[in-house]
Amino acid sequence: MKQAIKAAEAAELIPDGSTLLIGGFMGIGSPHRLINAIVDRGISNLTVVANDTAMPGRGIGKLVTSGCLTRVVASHIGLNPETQQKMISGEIDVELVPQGTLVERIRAAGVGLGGILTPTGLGTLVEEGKQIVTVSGRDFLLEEPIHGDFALIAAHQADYVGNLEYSLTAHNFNPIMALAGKTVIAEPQTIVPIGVISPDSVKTPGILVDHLLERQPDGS
Amino acid sequence: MKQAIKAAEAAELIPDGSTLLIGGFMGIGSPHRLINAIVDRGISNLTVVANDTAMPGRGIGKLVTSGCLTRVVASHIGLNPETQQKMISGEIDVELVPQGTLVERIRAAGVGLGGILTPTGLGTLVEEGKQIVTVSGRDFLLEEPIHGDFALIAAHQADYVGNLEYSLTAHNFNPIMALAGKTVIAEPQTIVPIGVISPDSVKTPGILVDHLLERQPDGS
Amino acid sequence: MEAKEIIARRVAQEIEPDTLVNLGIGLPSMVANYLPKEVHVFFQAENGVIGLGARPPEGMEDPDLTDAGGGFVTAVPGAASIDSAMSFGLIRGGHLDMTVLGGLQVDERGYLANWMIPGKMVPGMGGAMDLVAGAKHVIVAMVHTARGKPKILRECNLPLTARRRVSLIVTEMAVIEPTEDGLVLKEVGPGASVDDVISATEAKLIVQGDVPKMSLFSES
Amino acid sequence: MEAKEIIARRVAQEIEPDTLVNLGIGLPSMVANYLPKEVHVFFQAENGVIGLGARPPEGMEDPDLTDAGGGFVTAVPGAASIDSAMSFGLIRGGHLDMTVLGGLQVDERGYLANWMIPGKMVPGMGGAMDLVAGAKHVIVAMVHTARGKPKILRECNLPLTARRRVSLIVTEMAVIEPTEDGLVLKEVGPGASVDDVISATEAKLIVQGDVPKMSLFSES
Repeated sequence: MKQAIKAAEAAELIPDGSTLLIGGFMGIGSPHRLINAIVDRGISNLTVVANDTAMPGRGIGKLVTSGCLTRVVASHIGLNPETQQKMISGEIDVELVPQGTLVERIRAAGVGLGGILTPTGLGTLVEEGKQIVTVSGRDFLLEEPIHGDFALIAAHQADYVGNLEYSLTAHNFNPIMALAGKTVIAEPQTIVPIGVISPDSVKTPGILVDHLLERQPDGS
Repeated sequence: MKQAIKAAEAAELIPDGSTLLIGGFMGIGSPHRLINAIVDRGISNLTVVANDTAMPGRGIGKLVTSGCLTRVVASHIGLNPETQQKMISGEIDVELVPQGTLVERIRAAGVGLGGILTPTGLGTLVEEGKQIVTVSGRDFLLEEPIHGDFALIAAHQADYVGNLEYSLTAHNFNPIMALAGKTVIAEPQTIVPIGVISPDSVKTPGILVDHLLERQPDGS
Repeated sequence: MEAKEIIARRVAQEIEPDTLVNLGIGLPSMVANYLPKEVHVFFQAENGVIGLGARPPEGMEDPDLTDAGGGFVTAVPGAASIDSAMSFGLIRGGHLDMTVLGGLQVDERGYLANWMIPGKMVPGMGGAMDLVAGAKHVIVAMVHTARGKPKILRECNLPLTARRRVSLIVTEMAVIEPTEDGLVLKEVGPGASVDDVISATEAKLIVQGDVPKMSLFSES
Repeated sequence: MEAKEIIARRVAQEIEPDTLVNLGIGLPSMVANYLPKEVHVFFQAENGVIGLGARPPEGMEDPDLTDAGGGFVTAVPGAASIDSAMSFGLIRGGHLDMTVLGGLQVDERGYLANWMIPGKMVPGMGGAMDLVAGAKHVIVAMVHTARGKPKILRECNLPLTARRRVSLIVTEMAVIEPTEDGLVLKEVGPGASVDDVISATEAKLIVQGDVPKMSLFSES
């Protein structure tokens, strides 16, 4: 059973220089309260692994603006001109990874595989400096696993075991990242008593979740 | 939209000599009506990829007894003495694969990866004749993808798009095999109208399913 | 008729019923508007839904349901939510029947460049590399020239998206099929002659007999 | 007290609260019976459930809910159903805190052989290779000798399950910890002396000072 904690308490757990896996796709399905708490605490020198950096003022975009980040691993930064500026100025180091490769590299870390063998990126700039492995006469790029010190997960609903359900396109990277963080912090919209979520509805088993944020305040 | 068909009609689709991925764990979550129809039709020279061969008289065990099989790829045959006898007599060729490696090799086929890099089996008989790939100084076995001509899937509930839900420990290999069969035949216990299953409850998207068996007869 | 409408209308005719189709952001997303009513397909948004529906009425948006551009959408009956690993597993695994993408350049080998202009535009490849490497059919939908300069070249000078021959190029001036022998001119657009197309194209075009006019209205 | 009960009672003391534990078929499964009431753990059955519960009352079995031996079980509140890829992803990915397995042989390197006797018993490795390669702690629970012959050997002569040093060996005669320097005798069982253990063991045992007696009842 897990006591739900406040976003500010969760942010206290994260040291400067950590690598964070952060769920979300253009801010949808991102852990917004955790991100705000990280900005408030002013954690520095962070590496963020995420699909994208959203846009200025939204989701991971706030981490870009705040100067918390020194490195980003993402598939797309095109809708955040600030990330591009900071990349060009050298303030942020950016590694661009094809989206399907990115999620699968994170999964490989989470499920204990030594990397992935993918056709994506063969014959492109992505290939540079990487091992090519031939299987049954076909070439594949060997892409290495991506681990996180923390995985910051947005979920639709949790129980106090930490079991998580996700909603619609807010799944995206969250269920995979929950496998690959040394410490996993989940930010659910609601939390229900243990036993309320059917075993068949659980997409992230609670044993993967280390900390649970208290439910979304209702604003009343 | 898919018209549900009878088990016998589905069995007609399967030629002699096919490779079948069959869901189930000791018969739990196996497509029993399809298996019976294959035995009835007397399809021969089949390769079956499955976690196990259940026991004589149950699930995949019936395929062993009937003589339909010439090859089995499985993680465990210990509870089916008949499989072991036929292996020793040379009637059935058996490839034993660690369970986690087996499911991941099937997944690799389904999601277009060139194989998997796993620590499982290193330094054991499983290693024989396989490539070892070193990533960041650590050794991994390269295990190749396993494709099926057909995947025979047992599901709890379907809709007429072919979307599938699974129940409890009857998930096992089914959701993964549904990715890796050239033709996928699903045997649900019930079928509900389109729109009844929430998008968040779908574990196998209907676009993966080629044929849907009519619902379990109610015996009345 | 505007160039973009011509392209979208022509691409819509390539879509087969009961397939899974991914439409890129921008021009490609317009294709959905011109699909004949009786052709039922499932649209995939790579951020995690199969069965993408139209924009919802104002006030009925779900913040957890968007397309890959971040715009609010609905889900059609029979839709399925999927995480990014499943989404790209479907793409890489060959389960996606067609992707329609924009292009910066295509060359005589049928190779596409559409994700970066070094030193100028480095948004990241997002899902493009997986889509081009994995989809069964890749259709490039783009205007024929950029500021008067050909985009269909002898050899791309921008970084490639994949080392894979795309299936078809559709512009407002032409339908071109990349083959082993080179680029075959299949149709010419409204108001364009074969000579017009050849002079607006740097690549060598193979012209076989009379080239038919592009038809912009489905026959059904 | 029977040998098996001694072993099960002693192993139960190794289990830490709030962990994820996998118990093998047979002797290891008895461990659950001796866990102190106040120690809450989640048991994983590798066929697909986290939060394995006791056998259900007769007539209340669910055919879709069994343990890895195929026996009917229940699910505790907060349980999660998982497919085989997730189940072995948790095992291989280091999310499983402990596995308790039976053994045929263990040797001075701490290597385990428990899956086949060539020419005699070839049941397949099932999940054993993944469990031994992946679990954080591997406990071998077995009787000390087989028909009077030692099972703890200088070097295993049966095929290995993994090239990984197990964490602890618990028999009715001894608790032994494999270390880099060899096998350290940590405790002796009821009625056994250090000399008894040494003479029932082929491997060299490291004896450091007075070896305490095995305590079979938790202190809580």
